[in-house]
Parts: sequence; C-alpha cells; structure tokens
Amino acid sequence: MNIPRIVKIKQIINESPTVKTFIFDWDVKDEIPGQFMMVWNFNNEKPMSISYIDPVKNEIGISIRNIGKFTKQIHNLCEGDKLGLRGPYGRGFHIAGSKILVVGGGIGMAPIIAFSDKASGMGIEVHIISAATTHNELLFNDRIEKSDAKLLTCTDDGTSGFCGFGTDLAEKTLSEIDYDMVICCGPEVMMKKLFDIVEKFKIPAQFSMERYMKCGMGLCGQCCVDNVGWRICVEGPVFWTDELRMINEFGQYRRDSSGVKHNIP
Amino acid sequence: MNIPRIVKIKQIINESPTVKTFIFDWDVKDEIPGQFMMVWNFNNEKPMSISYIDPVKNEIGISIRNIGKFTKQIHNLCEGDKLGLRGPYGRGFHIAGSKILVVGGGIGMAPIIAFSDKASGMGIEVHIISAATTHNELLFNDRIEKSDAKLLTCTDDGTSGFCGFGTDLAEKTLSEIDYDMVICCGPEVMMKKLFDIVEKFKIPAQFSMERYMKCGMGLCGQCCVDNVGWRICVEGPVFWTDELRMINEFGQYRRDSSGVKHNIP
Amino acid sequence: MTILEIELCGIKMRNPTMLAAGILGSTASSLNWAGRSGAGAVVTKSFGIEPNKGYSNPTTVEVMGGIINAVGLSNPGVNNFKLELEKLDKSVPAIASVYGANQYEFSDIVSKIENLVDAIELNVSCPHAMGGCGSAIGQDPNLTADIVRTVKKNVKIPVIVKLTPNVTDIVEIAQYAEDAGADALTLINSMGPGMKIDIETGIPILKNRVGGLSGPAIKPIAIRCVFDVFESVDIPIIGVGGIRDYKDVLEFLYAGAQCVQIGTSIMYEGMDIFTNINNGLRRFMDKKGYGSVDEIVGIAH
Amino acid sequence: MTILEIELCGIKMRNPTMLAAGILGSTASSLNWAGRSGAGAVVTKSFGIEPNKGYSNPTTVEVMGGIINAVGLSNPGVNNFKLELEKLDKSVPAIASVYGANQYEFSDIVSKIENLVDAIELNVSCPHAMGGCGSAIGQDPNLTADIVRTVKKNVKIPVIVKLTPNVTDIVEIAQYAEDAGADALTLINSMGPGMKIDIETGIPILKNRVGGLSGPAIKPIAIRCVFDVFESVDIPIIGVGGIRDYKDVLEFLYAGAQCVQIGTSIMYEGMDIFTNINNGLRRFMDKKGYGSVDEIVGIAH
Ligand SMILES: Cc1cc2nc3c(=O)[nH]c(=O)nc-3n(C[C@H](O)[C@H](O)[C@H](O)COP(=O)(O)OP(=O)(O)OC[C@H]3O[C@@H](n4cnc5c(N)ncnc54)[C@H](O)[C@@H]3O)c2cc1C
Ligand SMILES: Cc1cc2nc3c(=O)[nH]c(=O)nc-3n(C[C@H](O)[C@H](O)[C@H](O)COP(=O)(O)OP(=O)(O)OC[C@H]3O[C@@H](n4cnc5c(N)ncnc54)[C@H](O)[C@@H]3O)c2cc1C
Ligand SMILES: Cc1cc2nc3c(=O)[nH]c(=O)nc-3n(C[C@H](O)[C@H](O)[C@H](O)COP(=O)(O)O)c2cc1C
Ligand SMILES: Cc1cc2nc3c(=O)[nH]c(=O)nc-3n(C[C@H](O)[C@H](O)[C@H](O)COP(=O)(O)O)c2cc1C
Ligand code: FES
Ligand code: FES
Repeated sequence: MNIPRIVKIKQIINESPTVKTFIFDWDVKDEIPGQFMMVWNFNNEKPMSISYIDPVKNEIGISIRNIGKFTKQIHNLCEGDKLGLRGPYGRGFHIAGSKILVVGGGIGMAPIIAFSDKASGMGIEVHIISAATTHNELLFNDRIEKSDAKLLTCTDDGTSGFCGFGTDLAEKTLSEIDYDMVICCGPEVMMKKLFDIVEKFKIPAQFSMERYMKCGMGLCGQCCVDNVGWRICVEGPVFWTDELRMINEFGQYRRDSSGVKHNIP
Repeated sequence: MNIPRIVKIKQIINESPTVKTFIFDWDVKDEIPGQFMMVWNFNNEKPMSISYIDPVKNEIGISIRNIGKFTKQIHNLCEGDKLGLRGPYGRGFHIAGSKILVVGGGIGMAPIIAFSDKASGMGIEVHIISAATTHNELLFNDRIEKSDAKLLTCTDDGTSGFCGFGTDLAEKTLSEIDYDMVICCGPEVMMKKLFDIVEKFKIPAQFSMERYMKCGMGLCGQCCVDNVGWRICVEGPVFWTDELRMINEFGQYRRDSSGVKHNIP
Repeated sequence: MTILEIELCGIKMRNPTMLAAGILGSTASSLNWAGRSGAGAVVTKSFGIEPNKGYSNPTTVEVMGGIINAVGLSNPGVNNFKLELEKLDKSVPAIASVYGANQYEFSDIVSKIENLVDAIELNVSCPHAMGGCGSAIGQDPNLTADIVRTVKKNVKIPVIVKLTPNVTDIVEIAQYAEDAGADALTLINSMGPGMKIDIETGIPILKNRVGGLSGPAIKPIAIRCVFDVFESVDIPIIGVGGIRDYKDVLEFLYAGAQCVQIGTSIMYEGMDIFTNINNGLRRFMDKKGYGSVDEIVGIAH
Repeated sequence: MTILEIELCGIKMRNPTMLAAGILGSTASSLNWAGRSGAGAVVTKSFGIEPNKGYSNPTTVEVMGGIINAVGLSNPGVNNFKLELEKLDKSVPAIASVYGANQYEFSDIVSKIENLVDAIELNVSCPHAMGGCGSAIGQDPNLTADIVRTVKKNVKIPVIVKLTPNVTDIVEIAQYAEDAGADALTLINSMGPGMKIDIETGIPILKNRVGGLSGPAIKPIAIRCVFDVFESVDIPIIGVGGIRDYKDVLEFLYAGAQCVQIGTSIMYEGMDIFTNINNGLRRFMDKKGYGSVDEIVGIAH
C-alpha cells in the first residue's frame, strides 16, 4: 500500500561532510538495489535510493546528500527521530554475469553500494569505480573494503586514486579488463558519457535515472521521459542501454516540478 | 462478496403441486446443509435454503413453495431462465453422532433433504420424518429412497404413512429408538412442539429458524430475534436447543418487514 | 492506566464507540446485544411516526470497500418502537435516531420517547428516504435549522444532528445546525447515493436503483468532513464512516471527533468489532502514553 | 465480429476507453504511449495559462479502494504545453483538458491550442485547485454556464465539460452546462475532497491536507451520476471513476456513458489496462451477441 510507514531513525552514519546514511528497522521482503523509497519528513516527501539492505537484521538505509531545503531538514534529524517511508518503488538493477564493473558518481553511489554489497556477497566479482570531487567526499569506502568488491577511487582533484572523471577511469578499465556488465548511477552528464563508452565497448549496461517525482506510484506523470513516455518511478529508475536509447531526453534535458524543461548542463 | 451472481436455471424438478426445485451450476466450495441463498429474480430478493448440494457435478439447488407473489414469479420461470444468487449465508447444521433423527415439515424439508443426503452419504444412520398435509405434498421421497436414509412419512389426512402431526410421530419414534441427535426444520409451531419433546427426551437438537430478511448479510437487523438480539442470517438460521432457549420469541411471535410484531398462531 | 471513558453532552460513555443508526438496532434485543458486546453507546435504527416497510429487496449490495443500501428507513413506527425502548437494559447510553418530513413530525416523535433515551439523533441525512425525509432536509440549511430549533424547544435531553456529506458545503449546514441549538453533530451519513448495475442483465441491483454508500470506501470523506466542521463549530462531533479498526477511530479522533459510530464493518467483523477496537485503542494509548481519549481529540489541527 | 468503435461528438474512436486527465498526460510522450497501449483517445493533464508547480509533496496517498491526491494541477503552462501538443503522433484523438479562473482565461488558453487537438475538456471540477479554479466553478451552475458559453463562442472543436460530484445536485449543473452549449459531459472528477491522517503522528498526510478521492471506491457514485444525468440531458456522457476492468466499463455504458476514461487503476494495472479492458469488452460482447458499443449504452434505464 502506498502509505508512509512511520519509522524511527535507528542509526545515522556520517559518510562525508555532505552525506549521511540513515538506518531503519524494516521488514525486508524483496527490496532490490536500485529501487527507491519515498521519504516523508512530515513536511515534504522525496525519492531516495535504498543504499543498504540487510535481510537478516531486517534493516534498510538511505543515504542523503545535503543540497537543499528538504535534504537539510533530514540532515538535522537525530537518531530516534521519525520519518515516513513508503516503498520500495521502481525497477531495480538486474544481477547477471560473473564480473561486473559498477560506476558511481557522487550521491549516485547510494544504489551502487547496495548493488555491490549484494552482488559481491553472491560471489560475483565486482569492481567499483567510486568518483567524487575530492577524497573526503568518497562514499562508503569502509563498506566496500569490508566486502569482496574491489575499489577504484577517482577524484576530480586527485586527492585520492585516479585524478579525473570517473568516466575516464571507466574507459581505461574497460579497455584493460573484460566485464560481463556495467552498472552506473551518477550525475546525468557522467552517465551519458559512460553510456557512449559502453556503446563503444558493446557491453551490456544498466543506468539509474533521476527525474522530478511527485507520486512515486505511476500516476502523476511528473517523471515521464521523452520519447517513450515511461515513468521513471515505475518503468525505471534503472534502464538497460537498449531502453535508454529510446529515452532521447537522456543527457539532454529534464522537467521540473511544473513540467517545464531544463537543459542538462 | 455479497453480490448476486447470475445463473441459469439448469433444471426444474416438480416436487409436488406447490413445490419446485431449481438446479444451478455452482462452484461448490463449503456450502453446508442449513445454509441459505439470497435469490434475486430481478424484481425482489428473498432467502431460500439450499436443498441440494453436489460438490462433484458442481451443482446446487433450492426448493420453493409457491405461496405468494415472489415464489409464484419464480415458479413461472423455465429452464434456461436466469436468477441472481448470492450466498451461501448463515450457519448450517453441524453433523455429529452416528444415528440422527431428522424431522421436516412442509417446505422445511428443503434443508432437511440436503442434510440427510450428506449425513447418510457419510455413513451416518439417518431416519427422516417427512411431514405434509397430504401424500402428494410429501417432498423428496425419490431422493430419500435412493439414499441410505430411512423414510417415515406422515400426513395430516393419513393418505400416506403416519396419520397426524410430525411431532406426534417424532415423539413416538424417540420413545422407541435412541438417537444421538435431532435435526428439524418446519413451521415454527411444529418446531416449538418438537423443541419441547426433545427437551423431555434430553436429546441434543438443532432447529432451523426463519425470520423476515432484507440484507442477509448481518446489517439491517430485520432478522434479529429477542432476547439475545442475534441475527438469523448470520448467527442462525440453525440453532441448538441451548441457544433457542435464549431466543424467547421462538414459537411466540415474529416481526414483519417493517418490524411490527405478529404472534405465531 | 488508559481511560477510554468520555463524556458527550453530559452523557458518560465507557468508551468512544457507538453502534451507528440502522445497523441492527431496530429492537431492544439487538441494541442490548451491541451494548453487551462492548459498544460505549447505542443508536437505534431511525424511526418515524408510522410503521414503514421500506423498499423491496434487494436493499443492499456489496461494492469495493463497503456496500450500497436502500433499506428505506423501514421501522415499526414510534408507538411500536417505544415498546422496544422500554426494554433497553440501560447498560450503556441509548440514543434514539428519528426521522420525519417536517419539524412537527420530528417533535411529535421525540416527545413520545424522550424519557426513554439519553439523547436524540435527528436523521436529516438519509440519502434514500421517501416523502421529503432524510437528505431532502439535510441538504437545505434552513429546513435543517427549523427542525433543530423546534425539537430543541420541545425536549430536554441532548439533540444531535446527523448530517449528509452529499452537499456542496457541509460546514455551512453544520453551522446552521449549531446556531439552531444542536448539542452535537454526527458526521456522516452514507454517501452519494451510488448505484451498482448487474453486468449480465444491465439492471441496477438495488430495487430502489440507488442507495447510500457506506463502509471503508467513504472514510477519507468522513475524516475530511469531521476535520472541516471541527474548525467551524464549537459543539462536539461524533465521527462515522468506514471505521473498521482502532486506527480508523484514531483518525476520527485526530480530526476532531469526540467519539465514533460503527456501522458497515459489522458485516466484516461481527459484533466483536467493539471490543476489538477498544482493545486496540487501549494498547495504542498505553504505548503512546495518552491518559485519556480527550487528549487525542483534534490533534491533527 | 464485435465492433468497439464509437463516435463522440463526431470524433471517431477505435474503442470507448480514454486516458483520464491528470494521469500521466503532461507530455506528448506519455499521451502517445497511452495511445500505443490501446487507449481509444487521450486526455491531457489539465493546464492553465502560467506554469504551476502544484502543491508540495506528499501529493498522493493510497486509501481503501483508491487514492486521495492533491497534485494541485501542476503543469508547465499553455505555451510550453503547446509544444507538447505539437508532438502528438495523432494515432488516436487527443482532448486538451484546460483550467482557468474565469471565462477569459479559459478562452485565452483554448484559442492557443484549438488547432492541435480534437476536443477540449473544461476542468471546472478539480476538488483541490487554487485561486478559484476547479470545483469552485463547477459547484456553481451559473459560473459553469458562463465559461461554457464563452468558450463555445470562441472555438470550433467540441467542448466537453467535466463535472464534480461534490455538489448537492449534479443534474442541475449538467443541465446548465448543456444549455450553455456543451457538446458532451465528463462525469466525474475526483470526490470529496477526502483526508487521511497518519496514525503515529496525527498529521494529515497530504501536504494540502485534503485531496480528491479516486479509484474503485468512487465507482458507485460515478455510476449514479451518469445514470441520473443521462435521464436529464441529450448530449453524450463520458463516464469516469474507478474503472479497473471491462465489467466496470459495462456498468458505465449501461448507465448511459458513451465511452469512459480510466485513471487511478493505472496504478494497479499499468498501461496494459486499456488493451485488457478492450479485450474483455470484445469477449463479452461476442458472447452476448452485441454488435457495437452503442447497443449497450443506456440499457439500465
Ligand atoms: C529515483 C531517485 C533516487 C534518488 N536517490 C537519492 C539518494 O539516494 N540520495 C540523495 O541524496 N538524493 C537522491 N535523489 C535526489 C533527491 O530526491 C533530491 O535531490 C532531493 O529530494 C533534493 O531535495 P532538496 O529539497 O534538498 O533540494 P532542492 O533544492 O529542492 O532540489 C535540488 C534538486 O534536486 C532535484 N529534486 C528536487 N525535488 C525532487 C523530487 N521530488 N524528485 C526528484 N528530484 C528532485 C531537482 O533536480 C532539484 O533541482 C534521488 C532522486 C530520484 C528521482
Ligand atoms: C433462512 C430462510 C430459508 C428459507 N428457505 C425457504 C425454502 O427453502 N423454500 C421456500 O419456499 N421458502 C423458504 N423460505 C421462506 C421464503 O423466503 C418466503 O416464504 C418467501 O420469500 C415468501 O415469498 P412470497 O413473496 O412468495 O410470499 P409472501 O406472500 O410475500 O410472504 C409469505 C410469507 O413468507 C415470509 N416472507 C416473505 N418475505 C420474506 C423474506 N424476505 N424473508 C423471510 N421471510 C419472508 C413471511 O412470513 C410472509 O408472511 C426461507 C426463509 C428463510 C428466512
Ligand atoms: C444498512 C444500513 C442502514 C442504515 N440506516 C440508517 C438509519 O436508519 N439512520 C441513519 O441515520 N443512518 C443509517 N445508516 C447510515 C449509518 O448510520 C452510517 O452513517 C453510515 O453507514 C456510515 O458509517 P459506516 O461506514 O460505518 O457504515 C445506515 C447504513 C447502513 C449500511
Ligand atoms: C493523480 C491524479 C491527477 C488528476 N488530475 C486531474 C486533472 O489534471 N484534471 C482533471 O480534470 N482531472 C484530474 N484527475 C481526475 C481524474 O481525471 C478522474 O476524473 C478521477 O481520478 C476519477 O477517475 P479514476 O477513479 O479512474 O481515477 C486526477 C486524478 C488523479 C488520481
Ligand atoms: S512520480 Fe508520479 S508518475 Fe512517477
Ligand atoms: S437480514 Fe439483515 S441482518 Fe439479517
């Protein structure tokens, strides 16, 4: 049922100066990495990817970058405070292949880390390119190190790992190693670049998209994309490259809360 | 769901000059003898006991005495005509014991024959007292003869079997034979008499009551009985003697469609 | 310990649940049964001056989230009903629901039974009543006010007015009723009316073709009515519409209802619904540390 | 062979189902998608003169038998919407749903997009619109008639008026709309409004606190509205409210709707709902020997 369930914040993890992870008790059923929750702070309600799924402890987590009014309000909450969660929503990542390259940029690491934890836990060889502006904005390094996934960091300012864009590192890596599949979430410009790269390498890939969301349940049409009309909240947010080819606004523009188009820089 | 299901009359059996049985295809699940259906002829809707249950052929039947406007309209229908049925409703007869006396008077034989068919089919020894005004108003003789139940007929005018009231025959039989239980459906005066008789013999007994019904689903309160307030359509129509003792209007009075009380003659 | 007791217009109730009008309640027996089953108070089936057979069957049919009904206010008339009221066991407060075509009929009925009940509920809101009764009145603020005023002049016990949601502006009617002297409001009667048509035959299933929609399907509307009216009147509100469990009751209390009535869900849950709901309320209030129902009323505002 | 085609105000539709206003439909892409998915026609999200962000979230929440929503008519404004309408693939007829605060706004908008669509639907019935739009108009027969009259004077394509059930008498408004020149009526917009309150916190979940109730829960009311209005007007009726399968469509056709719109149930069934319903209709009509949809319309009367 599409009704917020009130949960207490069980734990808050400071992931970086701008990102916090919030952990909740949650009756985990078939939550899948790549799916998202609608998060209600009794004032507004916005979509957040599931960044953590523990089916044994029955916990889930979301990781939020403080970039505006809503995310700031949530950053100001303490353990024990309440939020309303409904979900999971959307179509998550398909897990397939035995060697997967995952590429996450900025807060796009949220669904990526959930995917990587699950896939590497299944014995799949997972290489993670984690990209951020600077070293202390790299997310989830601890969690990755605790897992069997291999971490390749990448910062714009070279303070950690590869110096430059994640997409450059990805291109380099793809030319050196054979992967069965690529998984990506990050700023749309980055995803668009990676899309072109995987097309070149002819590797199957999945990308997680973001669009303005209101209902999250496939009714309001706010998140529909051109030209196919699909709803990011139901048919997405994860798409295969084949599907992305039909979403021709990908990398080009996005609509705001009134539906007015804005170019993606 | 309490919504009429439209069914075709598959077969009509003339049981007597005043009674016809109507057979329908029906997805038999847990229909129990003693339960009733709400029967809609697209003009009115009234309760009718299930008189026939075949879980193999997936058929049920109801048997209707032509006594007024509604029952006449239904008697005028032909095979292939449609009716709306909803149900089954109410609490049916409990089957218990290995030797049961069942007593049916007039159209009260409808749930009785369904019970007797089921109980004797289970290997229980069933003796039926079937009472009617005259021999050609005796109902279901063929069906009883085909079953393992033993038939004792009884007519007011002596044209078949015992001459006199069913209750007199029942008293005689009960004094001669030991039964585990008595089951009864018939005019309320008859049931009241039998109630007194089984009380005397201290034999467990169940009686099927009738009261004016509107909703059949426990809301309108039209069928509630004094002093307990129970709904005949939900808590009944079948009651044990213990329960009947708490229904102190039993044998005394009944309410009509506006709730006005009328004495039972 | 959590206290479920409330007081409504000076009437003490051991808990905030009532049997709604017209669900059983035509006899003392069924009213007493509801009381024994845990209801904090009982409302009778609505009755009028004369015996009324109501509509022919089908009078009820199930729909998604409830039923539609056109029972048509069947009742044995005030003189017979009086005999029932005399047999009430008085274990819980009883409210007589009455209907009529005008203020004289209402006053006439009420004066005959005033001494037998704890309060009167004026049904000016039945969406399928005949002869100018029911919502034909409750959709007109002036007619409603006239009746309330006349009845108030003639009786000493509290007078509750039950309103229909089938109006453009329920707040207006509520204010008229309050100004006319109503002691409390019951919100809401069944909605619509609605219709269900049989697919095979194309025939509207209810004999009266249309009937009031009740049950969980109407709860959001009922909650909004209570919420809006709570902000505009000072008299207590009795919430009704679609309550099936204690959570639904909480919604009504939060919205501003002092207590609630339960109808259609008795079809799903049986008479145990009162006890189940009261247990649920007690558990919830204990957990949350609420001492009394009054603390909860209106907190959504 | 059964024919699902119908004609509505001279517009040919391959089947009697439409995408309802405000369910997706803000972009050419999603409208084209609905067309490709089997809808016989599509209605746009309602748009007005200026871009409108609508209400903050939560704008939707599920309730028994549907949802309540207060999206608040978010839309990019007529000038942006025009660019979308230009990209319609024209595979099925398109109807532009528009809203405004008065007849001048309505006319202004409509004149800008008249040449891009097959018909106009005037949304004078949104139960949660701001600034005097929506049901603030549709609850007043005269305001409604003024707008219809003015718009009709200014456009050549058919003008459909979408009415709110949240009035004391929908038949009256329907007749005013017809008299003012409406070519067809759409019945009904969402109901109420309704409210849902969170149990844990006591906070109304929708940011706007109240929102329109839609989905299967409102079907009985919608059917009754269509049935009643059918008996009182001569223009075609488009039925909407709670349709989830072909049986629901049949009920609307029986009640007098010429065709139907589908909204909330897309949440349950996805875009396949149109094809599924049309297949169901075809099977049913084949079995029953109906040759065309028109044979079914109004048979409940
Ligand atoms: C499927 C999906 C998953 C997401 N997962 C995460 C996540 O795991 N962590 C995280 O920090 N953020 C995530 N986001 C983005 C997040 O929803 C917004 O960034 C956040 O709501 C911004 O809120 P704000 O009020 O703080 O900032 P604002 O200043 O209001 O917005 C900043 C930008 O965020 C975007 N945004 C704002 N509101 C919404 C909305 N309702 N729906 C979509 N985008 C919006 C817009 O592009 C806007 O320009 C996700 C978005 C989507 C669609
Ligand atoms: C649980 C139950 C099971 C029944 N089973 C059968 C059965 O198997 N066969 C059968 O022929 N009859 C049965 N009846 C009785 C049957 O419902 C009525 O006799 C019949 O509806 C009378 O309809 P009428 O219009 O032809 O006669 P009317 O002249 O209208 O009524 C004759 C009498 O039937 C009774 N009656 C009428 N309407 C109703 C009603 N809605 N509910 C209850 N009683 C009513 C009243 O006592 C009335 O005086 C049953 C009744 C009940 C309550
Ligand atoms: C079968 C039935 C009969 C009703 N009869 C009456 C009545 O006589 N008087 C009245 O005021 N309301 C009557 N109502 C309305 C209920 O009291 C209540 O207001 C409505 O059903 C909404 O509550 P619910 O959803 O809990 O049923 C009746 C409702 C039903 C379902
Ligand atoms: C999320 C949502 C948005 C809606 N937006 C509009 C709208 O913009 N204009 C309009 O006329 N109706 C709007 N409606 C009402 C629907 O078009 C429809 O009349 C109503 O939902 C009943 O149909 P349904 O039960 O099939 O959803 C909206 C409904 C929903 C659920
Ligand atoms: S957010 Fe409403 S359809 Fe996707
Ligand atoms: S017939 Fe309505 S309660 Fe029994």
